[in-house]
Amino acid sequence: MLYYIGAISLILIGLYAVLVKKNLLKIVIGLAIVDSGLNLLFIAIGYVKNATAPIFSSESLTADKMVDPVPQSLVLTAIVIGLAVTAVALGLVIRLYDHHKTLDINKIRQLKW
Amino acid sequence: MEFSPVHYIAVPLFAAFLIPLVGKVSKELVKLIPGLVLLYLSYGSIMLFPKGMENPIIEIIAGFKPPFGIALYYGATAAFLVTLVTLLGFVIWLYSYKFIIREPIEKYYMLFMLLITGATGIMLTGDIFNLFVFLEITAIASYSLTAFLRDKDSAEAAFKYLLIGSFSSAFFLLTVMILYTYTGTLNLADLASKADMIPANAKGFALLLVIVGMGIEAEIFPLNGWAPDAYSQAPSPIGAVFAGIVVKAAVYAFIRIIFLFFKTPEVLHFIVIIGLITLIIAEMAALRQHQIKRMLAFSSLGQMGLVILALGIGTTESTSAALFQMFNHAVIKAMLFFAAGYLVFHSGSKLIDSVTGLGYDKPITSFFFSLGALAIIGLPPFSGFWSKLNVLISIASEGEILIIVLILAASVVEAVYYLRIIGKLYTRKEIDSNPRRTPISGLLAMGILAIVIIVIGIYPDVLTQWLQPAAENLLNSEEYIQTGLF
Amino acid sequence: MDSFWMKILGFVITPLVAFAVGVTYGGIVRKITARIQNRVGPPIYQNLLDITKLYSKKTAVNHGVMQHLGPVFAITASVTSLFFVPVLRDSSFWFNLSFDGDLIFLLYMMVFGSLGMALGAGQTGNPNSAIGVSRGLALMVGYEIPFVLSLVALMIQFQTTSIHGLLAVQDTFSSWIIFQSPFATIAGILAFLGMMHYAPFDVPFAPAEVASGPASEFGGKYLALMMTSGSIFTFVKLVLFVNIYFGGAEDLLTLILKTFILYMIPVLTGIVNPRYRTEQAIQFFWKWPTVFGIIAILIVVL
Amino acid sequence: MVEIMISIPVIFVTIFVGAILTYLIKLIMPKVEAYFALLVSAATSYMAFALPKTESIYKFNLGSFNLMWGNNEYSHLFAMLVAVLGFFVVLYSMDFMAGKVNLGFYYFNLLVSIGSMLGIVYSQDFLSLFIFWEIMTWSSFMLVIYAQDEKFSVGIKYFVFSAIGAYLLLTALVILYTNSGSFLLEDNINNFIYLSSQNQILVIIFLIIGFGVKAAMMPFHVWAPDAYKAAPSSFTALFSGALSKMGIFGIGLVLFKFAIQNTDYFTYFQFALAWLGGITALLSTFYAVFQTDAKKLLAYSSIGQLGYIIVGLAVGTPLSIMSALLLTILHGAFKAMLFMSAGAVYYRTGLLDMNETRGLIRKMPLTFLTALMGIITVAGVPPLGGFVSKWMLYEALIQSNYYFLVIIIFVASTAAFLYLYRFIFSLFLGQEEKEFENVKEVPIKMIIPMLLLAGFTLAVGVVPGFVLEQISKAMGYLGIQTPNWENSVLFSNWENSSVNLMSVATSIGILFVLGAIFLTIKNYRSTRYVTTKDIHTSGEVPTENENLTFAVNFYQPFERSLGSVIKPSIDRIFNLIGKNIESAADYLRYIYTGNGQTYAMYVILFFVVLILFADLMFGFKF
Amino acid sequence: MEITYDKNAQEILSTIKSFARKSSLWVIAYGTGCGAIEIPPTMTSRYDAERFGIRGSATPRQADVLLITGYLAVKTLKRVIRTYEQMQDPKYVIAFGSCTINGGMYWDSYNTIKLLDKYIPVDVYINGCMPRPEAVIQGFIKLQELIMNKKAEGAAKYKENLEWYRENQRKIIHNWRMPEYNW
Repeated sequence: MLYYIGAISLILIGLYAVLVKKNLLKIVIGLAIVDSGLNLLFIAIGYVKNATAPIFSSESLTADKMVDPVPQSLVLTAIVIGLAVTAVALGLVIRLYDHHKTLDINKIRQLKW
Repeated sequence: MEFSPVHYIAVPLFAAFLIPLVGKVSKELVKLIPGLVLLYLSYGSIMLFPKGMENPIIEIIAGFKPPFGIALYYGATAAFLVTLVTLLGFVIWLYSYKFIIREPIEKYYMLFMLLITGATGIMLTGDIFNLFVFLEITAIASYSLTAFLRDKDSAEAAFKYLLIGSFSSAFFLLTVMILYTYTGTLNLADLASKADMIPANAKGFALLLVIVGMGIEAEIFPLNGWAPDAYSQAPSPIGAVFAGIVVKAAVYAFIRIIFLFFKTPEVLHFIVIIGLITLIIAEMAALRQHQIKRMLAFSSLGQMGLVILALGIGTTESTSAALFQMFNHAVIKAMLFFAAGYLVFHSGSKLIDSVTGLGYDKPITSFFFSLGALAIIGLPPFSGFWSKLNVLISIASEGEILIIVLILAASVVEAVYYLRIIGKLYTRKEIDSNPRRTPISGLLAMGILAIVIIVIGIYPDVLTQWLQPAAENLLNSEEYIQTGLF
Repeated sequence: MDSFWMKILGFVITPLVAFAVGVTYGGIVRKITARIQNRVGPPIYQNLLDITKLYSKKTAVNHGVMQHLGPVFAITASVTSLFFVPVLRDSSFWFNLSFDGDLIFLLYMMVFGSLGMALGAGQTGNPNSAIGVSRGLALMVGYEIPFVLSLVALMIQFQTTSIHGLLAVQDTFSSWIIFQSPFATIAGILAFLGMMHYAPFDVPFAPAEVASGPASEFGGKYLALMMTSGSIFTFVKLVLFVNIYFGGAEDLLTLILKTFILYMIPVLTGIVNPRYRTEQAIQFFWKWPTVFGIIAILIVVL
Repeated sequence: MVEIMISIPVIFVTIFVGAILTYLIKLIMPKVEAYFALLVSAATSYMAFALPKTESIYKFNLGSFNLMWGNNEYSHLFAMLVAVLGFFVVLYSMDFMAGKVNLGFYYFNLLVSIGSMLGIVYSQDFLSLFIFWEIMTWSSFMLVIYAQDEKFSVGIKYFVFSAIGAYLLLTALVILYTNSGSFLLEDNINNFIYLSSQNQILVIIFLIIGFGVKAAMMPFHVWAPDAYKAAPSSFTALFSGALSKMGIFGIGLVLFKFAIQNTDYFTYFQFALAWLGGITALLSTFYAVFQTDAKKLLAYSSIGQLGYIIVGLAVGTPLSIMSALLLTILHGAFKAMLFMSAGAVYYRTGLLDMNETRGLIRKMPLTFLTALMGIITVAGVPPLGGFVSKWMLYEALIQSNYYFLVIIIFVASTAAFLYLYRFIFSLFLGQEEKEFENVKEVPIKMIIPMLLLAGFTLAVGVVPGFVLEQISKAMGYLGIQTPNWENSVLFSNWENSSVNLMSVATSIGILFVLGAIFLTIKNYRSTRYVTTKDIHTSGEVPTENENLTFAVNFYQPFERSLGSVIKPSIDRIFNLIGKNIESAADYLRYIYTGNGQTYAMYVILFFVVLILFADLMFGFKF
Repeated sequence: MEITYDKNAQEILSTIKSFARKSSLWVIAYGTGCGAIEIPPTMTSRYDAERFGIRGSATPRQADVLLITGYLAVKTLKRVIRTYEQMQDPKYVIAFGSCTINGGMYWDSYNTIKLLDKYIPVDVYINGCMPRPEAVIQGFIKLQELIMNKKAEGAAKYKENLEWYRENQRKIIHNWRMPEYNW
């Protein structure tokens, strides 16, 4: 349960950053936090108490002693994707800073209406 | 080698990785590779198309049978859309061939190939997590392509797109989580068969998540704030890609999921209304745009609203009409973006006012733009008319006269802003004749689309015969589950 | 064969009689006017003298073919109208071509001449002519409303659109329409004031303002022809009104009596009145005459 | 051999392919395209004439709909109008348009619009009717914007109104389709009664408005004056003469094939439509009186005449319908004549402003003759054709229950004299100016169509039988009993009311000739032509540049007496609506603030709203 | 083609014509001078010129008689000539008051004419400064007599001696800008 609470609070913190902070970098960080929260949540879903990693490292391990492997593998993918997105985002932030000389999202509003 | 649906994903993906390497050797080759790939895929599509129309082809990857393995589901709907994507992709490549002259070309084509991979992947995959992955591939490629021009505005547009796109992926990931938690499976068919296992409130929550998550990609109001920016700031062929390929894939995925899991009258009703709102607001917003491509973007939103609306009606006729509309929108909007790209290029400004008088200086490009505009308004004898007619008939058979009236009111608005541009094009004005001409590849691309528009406009039966099976496939979840699970 | 020649004779004599009556009326009007103004006045045959003189004058100039044809239009219209009005009831001799004395046809036929005149006046290039035409046409829209209201009321009431029908109705009920449908008659008579162009409705020709308006470039034989046509036309209008509202006439004497009395209405009104401005004249017709006409129709309908 | 070849698809192939070829020929061999267009239109017109009236039916499937083309008496009537006018307009265009830019474009659209009009009348199903309708709309739109004299907003106005009409039409068609499962006219007519009463009314209203927009019915007429003015005069002749008649074609069809089936409300439809037509006629006549542009004046006149036609159709007695159809044909002829003569003046002087043009009668006598016969026909003065239709209309109206409508129509037709005189006076009469000294009569190719049409109006006025025969057949198709008619005698329903046109014409003719001979013999040798400067000006000798024409504010007293009745308020209402929609759109735009964060906020808000109202929308609770 | 009539018939015809002309004199009054004030009393109830068929007319095209009522300024003369020339044959001129005969009280004015007959042919002079309505009517009756006796040939005189008249006219009107005379 704690995991869930932790994950969800992470998501909310990230959301707060994204929605309220004006600095582009902080928004990107917020996105990353949301991502982490989501990943954590997913892991938490697959978690089985007192289980080990889903690797057949010894004979005694059975499937019910392991955590669910699917979420873990999915999260792995999700992390990679999140990383890619963050990288693109940071690249864009750099370019925006080059052009606008500011990181304030309220000032980067050329395209509107 | 027998063509199989896997090639749709594998070949462009492979090409995408090949391109940077080839780029070290020859730029020309870089330009040619996507064309060859898309030509191959188009050829394959045409070969595979009749088969897919008859029976869904299930392609299993890595040897595990569904529901455990990852499967590709090449049903009638997917066949229809994938064929559209590949053919349109080829035309877009043709157009890009001379249009994209700015470095780095290899990155452009790499991302373009990735986009194709993602889009076909979304349409073909039978696995919800793969769907997520392909969505992300598409999204990341789109972000990057939006920013391709490296100027102030494109970066801004890309950032907005990214910001909202991240929400989309987050919401969709949550959906996947919920579905997985209660069913323990990721295969769509399997999921659908086990949908009863999900408690009602969780299912409802998943529905909301899907609506928001996929709605962002499907550009429903009010989740489409990113779209006008991205459409208008991306290079014109990419605008065409967005309008013709990306959003089609997203809408397909959206509707597929809705139909599989949440097909209740209330949900369909909601989709109809949200589609209608999207349509009306987008058309109204388009009315007062000053930039040609931004206007096209809003128009695109409106058209997708119409598609979503028609899908929401949920009958075979409406679905086939929606698919028809998707097809037309893809073709016509691609042509409009193509023509707009060169109009902007020739006039040197994105503003609508600056195209004044170009109709005489650049007659062919302007002609294609006008043709596209008339077609998208829904004038016979162009293809846009038939799909609109079919949509209206399908709505009328449900007895919703008011919706028809509202759609047509929006169409009047649409007519106004398109005609405004046509009028500007053909207003006589002394302009310095621009020695630059629209290159032959661009004209060829537009010409192909124009021929498609006119041929289907005069003889729509070319297309309509395929719509019925495609629509039935999309509607029939039972069949999907059965064939998807063997 | 006999009847054919009689018909031809009728064709010839009718216009002559109409002309004679019209001209004499004109003279009488001048005399009466003079007497009312405490003058001696010209002889009764003065108008005839005027017309003779005008015919004897040279006509040195024209401004083009339409000016030349304008008077022809006028005389054609007035004589044709005359042919289609039943001058005397139940008389084959005076019957002429008035197969039914169709009212709608007559309404349009009567315009033919004005149109020709207006065209002729237009070609002279005299601004006064154009102003006169403009005023005349505007005035026509004015008086047409009560007139048509009145006619429509009668047509609906008696289920006929021909003068013969109206005459027959007056025969069967043996009372004139003025007694059967007084409001329609009032509207009609008020419209008649405008139609005769006597003061206060003589705006198109106002000599002091627009130099006799449309006719200001017409002299000599053109004017003579126009005056001839005018005299005939006066007669046509009078006969028409007598037929419609006052039961027609069976012999010439009655006809002359009735038409004369009818004629005195606009004349006497004219003598004691100044001239309206054009818009006042138009608005006059759109007030009480129209109201009377509408009342007439309402009475019929309800 | 030839008879076998003439079928409807052949006609369409001829004209549409001919249109494309014309365009291509222009690109390859300029100056030949006009002749080629003439050839195409001549061939089409010939085939339209020779087309068998009943048995030429062509069925096919398109887009999973059954479609049918065929000819019948009613179609044939309108097809004749289109064929004749189309050919004349092409002939007229040859010289009128010579030397203009983009001729290929012009002829292409001209031929396409002729073809689409034929398509409309030959369509035996609603879908192909609608398709041809839209083709007609855009091809005429192209010609409206072709000249570029006016602002483009004129074109947009035209198109928007057309689009509104077309979409209402489409809505109605779609409703009909869902009822009968077919687009065929016949099926729809037969199945109409199965439609719910509410839908029946809706369908009829939509159809009538849809068709009425093209027929410039109030209050949807506002596009017409501007569009008629903006289009080249040669096309305006077709526009007003034939294209607007397609609306009449449709309204006739709707009224007597569909609306008549709804027995409960048919009389209301008739009543509403008749009054609409009457008001259209009256108001547009008043507007026409105060126009200064010749083409706009004719445009308003056109609207008014279409109002008469609508009245005639709506009143629905055999006589009124016959008059309406006769007026339809005649209006095609005389409005084409008038627009062509206005075009001829424009061709020679480059002017259409009636405050500027004057005194062209001696320079362009044949054009003047055409215009004169045109205005006499419009005015309804015997012995020309207009009288026939007017007479029948009035007889019909008086005999029906529309007492006050008669008055309105009468007043409108009287007021029509005002603008007609203004038209002919300002263009042809009045002072002859020095600036028009070198003006010549227009070329023969422009004269021929005008004079032929003028001859037609005269023929209709004297022996209308040859047209009435065709019309009564068409009425037979509509299922309306034909009133009495004879070759040159008109009958009304009331006893002994008739007009013998032949004797009228004879009388007028003889008297006119006699009068003319009298005056000419008496005057001809002694009279000398003098310039229009030689007029009575209180002894003053006018200088050469002195403006002696009274043209500006021609009907000022009339305007004063009308007061504020005639302000074109409908225009303003539509402008207001348009402006408000635009500004609403402008405000709506501000939803897209341009701030990424706001968009993100929208996403979250939308989600929250969904959660909050999930119960309401999807029927579940958390 | 000349149509020849019987002489008697011609005689009768011309007598009728003369009678008609004489009894229907339409006057265009050129109210140049003070004499114009005498026209209204002549026309109205007290003297009633209409009983002789004398009537005002609005335009020269319709008029028979040109009435020059008083002194003529040079400036006005031009208009008078123009008006006279626009009148249709047969036409007559009645000159009114002494001013038209010898300049009257304006005899040494620099810009009035002294003798009207030098410029347009006058048929009847009515003298007096100014002539009373009785005199005016007398003048008209004189004119009628002249017409009846076919002696009122002013117009013919003008036609014959046009050059002489023109010369006189030109002499006094400096900015001569007149269209040709239409016969």
